[in-house]
Amino acid sequence: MPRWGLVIDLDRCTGCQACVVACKHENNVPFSTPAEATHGRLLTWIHLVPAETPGRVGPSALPLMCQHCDRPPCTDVCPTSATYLSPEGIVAQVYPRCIGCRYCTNACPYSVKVFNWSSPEWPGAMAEMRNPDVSLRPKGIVEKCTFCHHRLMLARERARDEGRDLAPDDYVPACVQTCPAEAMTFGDLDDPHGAVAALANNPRAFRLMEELGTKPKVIYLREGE
Amino acid sequence: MKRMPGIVSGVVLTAILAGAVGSSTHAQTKSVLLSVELPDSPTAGARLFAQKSCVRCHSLGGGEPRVGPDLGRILFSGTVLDLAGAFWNHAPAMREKMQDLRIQPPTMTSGEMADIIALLTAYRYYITELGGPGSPSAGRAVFASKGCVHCHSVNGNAWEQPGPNLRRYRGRFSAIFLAQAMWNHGPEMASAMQGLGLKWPKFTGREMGDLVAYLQAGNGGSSEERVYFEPGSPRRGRQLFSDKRCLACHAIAGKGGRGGPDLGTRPRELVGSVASIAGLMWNHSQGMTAEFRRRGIPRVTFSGQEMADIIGYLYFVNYANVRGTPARGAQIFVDKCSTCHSIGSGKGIGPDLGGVPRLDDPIAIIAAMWNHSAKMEEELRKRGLPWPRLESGEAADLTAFLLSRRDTSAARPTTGASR
Amino acid sequence: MPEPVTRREFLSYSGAALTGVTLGQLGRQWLASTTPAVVHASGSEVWATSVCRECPASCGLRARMIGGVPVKLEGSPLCPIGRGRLCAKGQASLESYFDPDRLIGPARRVGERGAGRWEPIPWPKALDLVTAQIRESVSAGRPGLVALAVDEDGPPADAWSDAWRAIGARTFRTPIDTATRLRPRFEALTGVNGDPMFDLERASHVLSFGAPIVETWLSPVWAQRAFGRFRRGPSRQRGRLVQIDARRSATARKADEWLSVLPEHQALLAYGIASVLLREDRVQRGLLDEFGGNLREFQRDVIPHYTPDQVAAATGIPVVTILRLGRDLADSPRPVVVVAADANNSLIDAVFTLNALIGAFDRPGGVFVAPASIDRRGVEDEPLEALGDLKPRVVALADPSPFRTLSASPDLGRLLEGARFVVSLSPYLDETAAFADLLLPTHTPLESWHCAVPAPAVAAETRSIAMPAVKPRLDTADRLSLVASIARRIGAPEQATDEPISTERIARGEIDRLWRLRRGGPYSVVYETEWLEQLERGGWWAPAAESREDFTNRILQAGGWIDPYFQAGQIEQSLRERRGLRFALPVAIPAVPPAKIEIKPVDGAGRDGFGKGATLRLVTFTPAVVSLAGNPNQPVIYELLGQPDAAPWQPWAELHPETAARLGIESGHRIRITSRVATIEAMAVLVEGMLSDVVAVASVPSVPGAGRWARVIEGDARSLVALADPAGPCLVVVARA
Amino acid sequence: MSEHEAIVAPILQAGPSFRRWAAALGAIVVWAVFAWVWQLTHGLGVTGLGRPIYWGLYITNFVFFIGVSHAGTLISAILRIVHAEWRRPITRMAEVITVLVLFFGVGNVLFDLGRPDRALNVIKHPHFRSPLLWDVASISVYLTASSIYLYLPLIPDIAILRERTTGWRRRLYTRLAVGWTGAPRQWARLERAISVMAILVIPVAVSVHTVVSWVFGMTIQPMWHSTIFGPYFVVGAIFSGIAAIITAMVIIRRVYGLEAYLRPIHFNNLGILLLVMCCLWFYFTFAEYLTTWYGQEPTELAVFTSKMTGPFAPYFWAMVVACFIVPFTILANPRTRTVTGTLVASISVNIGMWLERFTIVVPSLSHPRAPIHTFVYIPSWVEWSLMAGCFAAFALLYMGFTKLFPIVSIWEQEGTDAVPAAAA
Amino acid sequence: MARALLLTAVAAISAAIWVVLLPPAAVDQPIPFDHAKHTEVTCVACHRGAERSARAGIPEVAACLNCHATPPRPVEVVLSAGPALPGSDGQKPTWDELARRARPAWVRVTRLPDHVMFSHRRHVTSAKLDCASCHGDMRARRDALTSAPVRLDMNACLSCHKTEGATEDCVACHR
Repeated sequence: MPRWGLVIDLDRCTGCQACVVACKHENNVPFSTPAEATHGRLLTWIHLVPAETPGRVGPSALPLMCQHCDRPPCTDVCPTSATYLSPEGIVAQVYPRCIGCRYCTNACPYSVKVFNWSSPEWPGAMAEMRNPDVSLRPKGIVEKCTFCHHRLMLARERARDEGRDLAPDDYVPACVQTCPAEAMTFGDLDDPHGAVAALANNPRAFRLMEELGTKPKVIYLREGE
Repeated sequence: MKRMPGIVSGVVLTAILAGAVGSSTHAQTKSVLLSVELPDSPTAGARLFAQKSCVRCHSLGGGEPRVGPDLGRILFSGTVLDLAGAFWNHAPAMREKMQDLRIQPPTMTSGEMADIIALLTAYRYYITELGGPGSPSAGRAVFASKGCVHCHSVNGNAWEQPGPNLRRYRGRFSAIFLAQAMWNHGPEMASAMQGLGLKWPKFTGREMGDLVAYLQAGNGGSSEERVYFEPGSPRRGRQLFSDKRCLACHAIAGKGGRGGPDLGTRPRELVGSVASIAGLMWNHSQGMTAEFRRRGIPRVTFSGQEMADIIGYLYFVNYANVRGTPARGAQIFVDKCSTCHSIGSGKGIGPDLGGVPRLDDPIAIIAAMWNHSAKMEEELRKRGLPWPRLESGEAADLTAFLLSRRDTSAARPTTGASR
Repeated sequence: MPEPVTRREFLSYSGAALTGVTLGQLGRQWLASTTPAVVHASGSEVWATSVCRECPASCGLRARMIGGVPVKLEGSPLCPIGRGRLCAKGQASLESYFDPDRLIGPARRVGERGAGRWEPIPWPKALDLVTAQIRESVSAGRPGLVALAVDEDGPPADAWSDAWRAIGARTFRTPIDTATRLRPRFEALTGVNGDPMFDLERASHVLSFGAPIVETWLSPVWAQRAFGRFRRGPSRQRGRLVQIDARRSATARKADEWLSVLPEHQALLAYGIASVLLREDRVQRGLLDEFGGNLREFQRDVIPHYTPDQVAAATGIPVVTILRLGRDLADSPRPVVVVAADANNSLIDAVFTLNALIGAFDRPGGVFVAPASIDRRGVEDEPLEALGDLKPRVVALADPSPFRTLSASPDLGRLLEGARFVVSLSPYLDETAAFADLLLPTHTPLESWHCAVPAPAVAAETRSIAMPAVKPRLDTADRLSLVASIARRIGAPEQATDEPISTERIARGEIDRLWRLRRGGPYSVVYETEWLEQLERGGWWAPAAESREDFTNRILQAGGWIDPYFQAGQIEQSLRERRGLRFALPVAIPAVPPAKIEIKPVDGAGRDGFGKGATLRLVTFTPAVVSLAGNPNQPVIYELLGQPDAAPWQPWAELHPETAARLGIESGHRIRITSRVATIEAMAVLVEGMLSDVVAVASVPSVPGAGRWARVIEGDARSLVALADPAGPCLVVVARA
Repeated sequence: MSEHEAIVAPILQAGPSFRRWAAALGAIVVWAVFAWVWQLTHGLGVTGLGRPIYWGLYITNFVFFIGVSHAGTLISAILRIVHAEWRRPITRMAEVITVLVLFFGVGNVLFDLGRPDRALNVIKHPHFRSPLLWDVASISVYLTASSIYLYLPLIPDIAILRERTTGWRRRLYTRLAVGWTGAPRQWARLERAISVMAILVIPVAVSVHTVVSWVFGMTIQPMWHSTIFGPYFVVGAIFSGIAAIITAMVIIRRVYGLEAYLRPIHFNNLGILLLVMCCLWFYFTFAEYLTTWYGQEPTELAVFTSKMTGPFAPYFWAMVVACFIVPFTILANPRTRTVTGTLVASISVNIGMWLERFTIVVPSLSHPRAPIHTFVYIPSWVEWSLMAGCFAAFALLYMGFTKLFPIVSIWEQEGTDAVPAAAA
Repeated sequence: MARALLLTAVAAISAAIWVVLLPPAAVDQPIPFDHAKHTEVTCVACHRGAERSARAGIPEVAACLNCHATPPRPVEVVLSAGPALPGSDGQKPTWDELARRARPAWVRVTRLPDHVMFSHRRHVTSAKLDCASCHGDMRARRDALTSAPVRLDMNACLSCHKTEGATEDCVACHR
């Protein structure tokens, strides 16, 4: 069974936010208003934060999304198992089971889980641009980055139809797909020949808040030599 | 059988015994000519190169470095079957890499194999610039020293000069265009040069390549005139070669007229770059014109595409002429294949090669070898046997042997066989 | 024994049950209404090819269509610019198509101009209206009619100008193409009449004078891919980037070294570096020896006047730093110096001079001439600056709004107010449409035909060509067809007889031309493009299609045409023809160094109505996500603003932490910035390493008349700059709001 | 019996003042119900919460109410076990607070849920590793236990009331008295049951607030991830609980004229208890903050600084004043440990403890580890309304209780001598 | 007091029953299609797409034309009762035209919640599931569906996934 992971090369990342838009459109994440945004109501599954990274003075822009920890602090605390670690290493959120207690959002040290403060709305015809592969989350529940899990499902179905195994390029999340600087690499961490596994062993690799023991599967490569 | 467009390597064992039909032992040591059909479109394999996932490991000159060697950088000097042998030898290493990258190992029909091999041949000969690209600055010197500057300008103000201003081709200039232009306008140029008191220049070595590079340099060309031509079809070229009466003077491997050199025996000269071929043609055009006049042959001109076809033919002349020695092939078979395969006796782990259908031409044999390599490797590993490598020339010998032992009547039509 | 049920009891129990059922039914209805049935687009999935028109890069797009509705935009994997990648703006353009505030059909102004009241009218009537006005204006004599557009490169853009000129209009265009702006200075030095192109990808050291490399430079997607490879190319050394920029831009953030230098001092620094190179003889001799031109005079002028000491005094950059910048540049194997497009001429001169000194011309990782640019038809439109005090009767405006793309524009508003009739051809109610008398809505990019020459980034000749991905959603028209039908009504001689022009016709015509060229081929995967290039390099060309029709279809399916063959050497060629470089001789360094602005607190309503605060020098910049964008009315774009440092949905102002501390401003505070002409509010962001006497304010298009999102933003920094006095630093007073 | 007429009288008659108060409180409750419906319809967006401050007033109230619930059961149980006879008049008041306030604790969690309609998922799909589930379990056990613990000693009193009333009241009391006749066997059983419950309820009560603290302590958020949160919360809970009893006692004493039962000695004793808890609380607080400060762990320090000198400093220092300085000054001095003195101290402690819960919940969330955009949390009108509604509903229900049942245990008052004799 | 309580309880219970227990209201289908008469064709012959896409199609009237040369009576009734199709110049459209252009307003009765990712292709083509296992035995239905023939819930999905050894990962179906 694969263990999906993502490597982000901060030396390549330019902070252009293409990934943010790709994620938003791909996953039907609703838009905010200025008032909502300043009030912490902006829903983003991936966004840029000014982070202090190893080997660099001053903050760099770092794309932050669910780190898909191997020991996620959020899944333990969920009283209803609405969030759990899937066998393929994706920290998933089961929307119809979530009761909206927001314990997981608080337990997450990365603050990457977001809560639907109100019913999602798309103005006018924009409702038509929603991706039919992804559900709409009603108000009152928690949502998060899923590594575009629906793409995995579709890719698997397609591969199966064609009578072959899933190839490494078949499944990439929307953010990785669009990254103009080619800073993101996605794949199976357990595949010793895969690009992700190789990059994960790069001397520049680090994980966010490793000291907390969360064992994230999003791996950053620091800037600099 | 249906015929697909593209190259056909209809194949024939012409099995011309070089020696007399003397004692059989004597005949065994003689080599036979394995004739492979000329490809029609040598670059058709380029698409297969991507389709069969070759491109995921190999690049064809340039691009990002990949796992496998850049095939455009390998200067391979052997026959087509040596190339096939190299293909065979790299199978185990390749399969390992493919497993790592989760690439399905491709299987090839003999037609596809022929296309790929033709591509690699064509590639070596005329897509990559043999010995590296020419030097524009050296070309500039050539342009001046050979007297081109007297008639042609590559800069703006050339209204007073007799030859066409080459500026409009700047950046888009091809050796084949040059070859065509120089060939077709040779007589006019000769007279113009005579008028100016210039002597007929000869091009040697890399001079022609440098000249092309010089004319190609820059990107200023606004010409909508056609300077590129389709990669020539050797098969069409063969037809042209006789239609344009080249055959009247030049022989190919002994067949053809006398007067000019036998082009089938001069492989080294004919696998140079297009520019150097153009140079050869230019250099001998004076003498040839004279010879034409003597024989009363009207002046021969080529359209650009015809020129491309002719040159393509000349490249591939040697592609089709491969010699193998059945006797040596028999020894190779005993050494490297007979553990599993037999011919005619029906025993062995692998199939009896006497009975396998459609193994009737060298390329089909190569393709079949390739396709069974995965299974074979597994068997070999089980038995702890090494991968049988085919050294230079061995592929040809083995093929010759196999074909000689097949139930192939020697009198097959030489061009009819097809996929 | 149970008591018998009385009638009264029976009735009341039944009543209760009935009430319960009624309430239950109401509850069911309420439940049903609170969980609305989700309606997604449904139907088969198709990927349609289109072209992104958010900036001049013209990347190839593919739109994921579900049942005919586009639900996602991705970069086309066949497009050589993006190779399947797409920037934030490009993706957001999907929102433009669905923009709920798009114009639904032609409309005529009712009420005051700019009041924003419109009345829908049918197309024929709208065309009659504009035709009548144009007739009058033409009879009134030149310049009765003026057409304004933003520079889009390509045959349709030329056809637009031709059509207008055919009916007697003067046409103006704003060049927004980065390379085009560099062109005159590049030509002055080298004599090449082409667009300079920087090979970032293969460079080993990039010294950037304010070039927004990772923001909006040339073609953003290409630039970012190139940056990624420059930084971490396959099996290559990590490239080093030094950014000279007044503020900490995104590029400065990515740089290995960032020096905060005001734009007006950057040329000094560049010449200072040139002087170091010359003095220490670290220049690359090859090109200079052969084509030195006036190098001797240049050397004589620069070495004594731009000594590191003098430059250091003027710019505040330490002498050692200047020396180091020069030496690092010279010591790297493949250095290149790049510059922002909106730089002043002397800086552009200095930058190309540096490139000449380090031998960056015509070499990998250096400066080339864009292949497409030499041969292209010169833009015959006048630059917008040439409008001057023109008082036309009729003004026609094209999308995107020329207002937005202009950093220092002449007073367009005055021009529009003076005109008797303004007609806007745009899908949106944008800045200029707000002034209009007649709105003729045009298709959005997804609904249009395209035939664009991408900005010079990829070293190949390219055309992005595509047919509409979707049917028009609203009652809109093709821009060229509109102009053509207007011209037809006027009776313009060339327009009347010919087959009516439209973008489709132009695009198909261009494909035919390309077919006749017999080189290049449709956009294709990397391997096939490489193969095509190899063939051409060898002098061969394999036709991509059997017939012209087949070729057309293939081009339209692939989304464009590319001739990947590129041979460097134009600069050398030109220098040989022209006999040498012509360095611009810099003016002498000012004797008195520009003094630092004293940060002095201003109390009360001081002179000129300035409020409480401190006087600082203003630097404005446009955040990458909004610059050049065709339609600002995209919610996601506003969500991206300011990140990662500031909050979304608002402009921000950058200050040195010490300056901020003196003014009692902390990160995140709202501050008020007042110039002589305007006041805006912004959110404070503190940036270590900035100049302490500078405030950098984000300029976000606030479009009062436009859609719901574009109008909520307040604080367009450009309004702070007095249009009447563009020269000299703009001083502003900054204080907490 | 007539000697306890003062206790029984308020049950049987309600004056205009009662009605006025009931109406006023009812109005607040109705308003709160409206606010809740508003929140249900529009989502939690109507609160002042946002990323990363996901918990605010509701959770503060939850912790506060659960804390106050330690007023009764725990105190009365402990006092009962150690045979502190002076407790007799105050046990019932305390226990009622416990039971009622627990409902509001739970209610606040429901307010806080994004999908209260799915609250039962906690039972349908429980995840046993979640401290929140432990919380659900311990609170329901505690609620059950303390309800029983409230009800058992009520039985004899209900029997008394049964004798004195007619109509629906009589029918109600008859049912609730479960056939109490005052037979010695019944007395013996009751005493046994009460003492068993008294012992049982103590660990449950301790567990409840420990588990509530673990909801925070189990996460790795700065200044939540603390080992002493369990005892710290329990101490704080008892602290606020005692303060709540004293406040209730003073009000009831004044309103119902129970000066005879609630004598200064009670206030003095409870005052001393409050003083002890005050010192304990201060000790824990000091220990908690000292270790944080000494550790200088950057993320913790950010929260710490925001409480000491940053935006949360007013709340923090107000808490220190209200929880320690004011009560300590008043209660340490016997002369000020009067009825009024303890009331002032108690009200101060209750406000202070509410602030303590607030400064535990909100500042940690306002300073997340990740460098994300944060904002200043200002509770919205909906949250304030619901909070006011909770207090009003609590007061209303408490008033209602006094109109149904004796707020001072009658039999225990007379039982000092009578009951053991009867039981014997 | 007691009586009031009792009445309230009665009302509450009736409301609860109404909300929770009663099935959703039956719907009217435009054409009373008789599945039982069509047992000779496979399901996917009309519900096209089930074997190759996520959704199973609802048949167009044009699908009838594959077998029926003339309109089946009920279809004719429905279509001729519908609004006149534009563009036919007042002439009565032919059956062929009608069939191609008419869009009967079928009412969907089998609905999946939005959060379920269910692919017909995966279940029909890859897993070789019989349509009846989820949709019930439609071959016996003589009338058009007025409500979902089988009420599927997650337990039904899960039990089948368990017995068939299919994935039980939540997000394999929850999207």
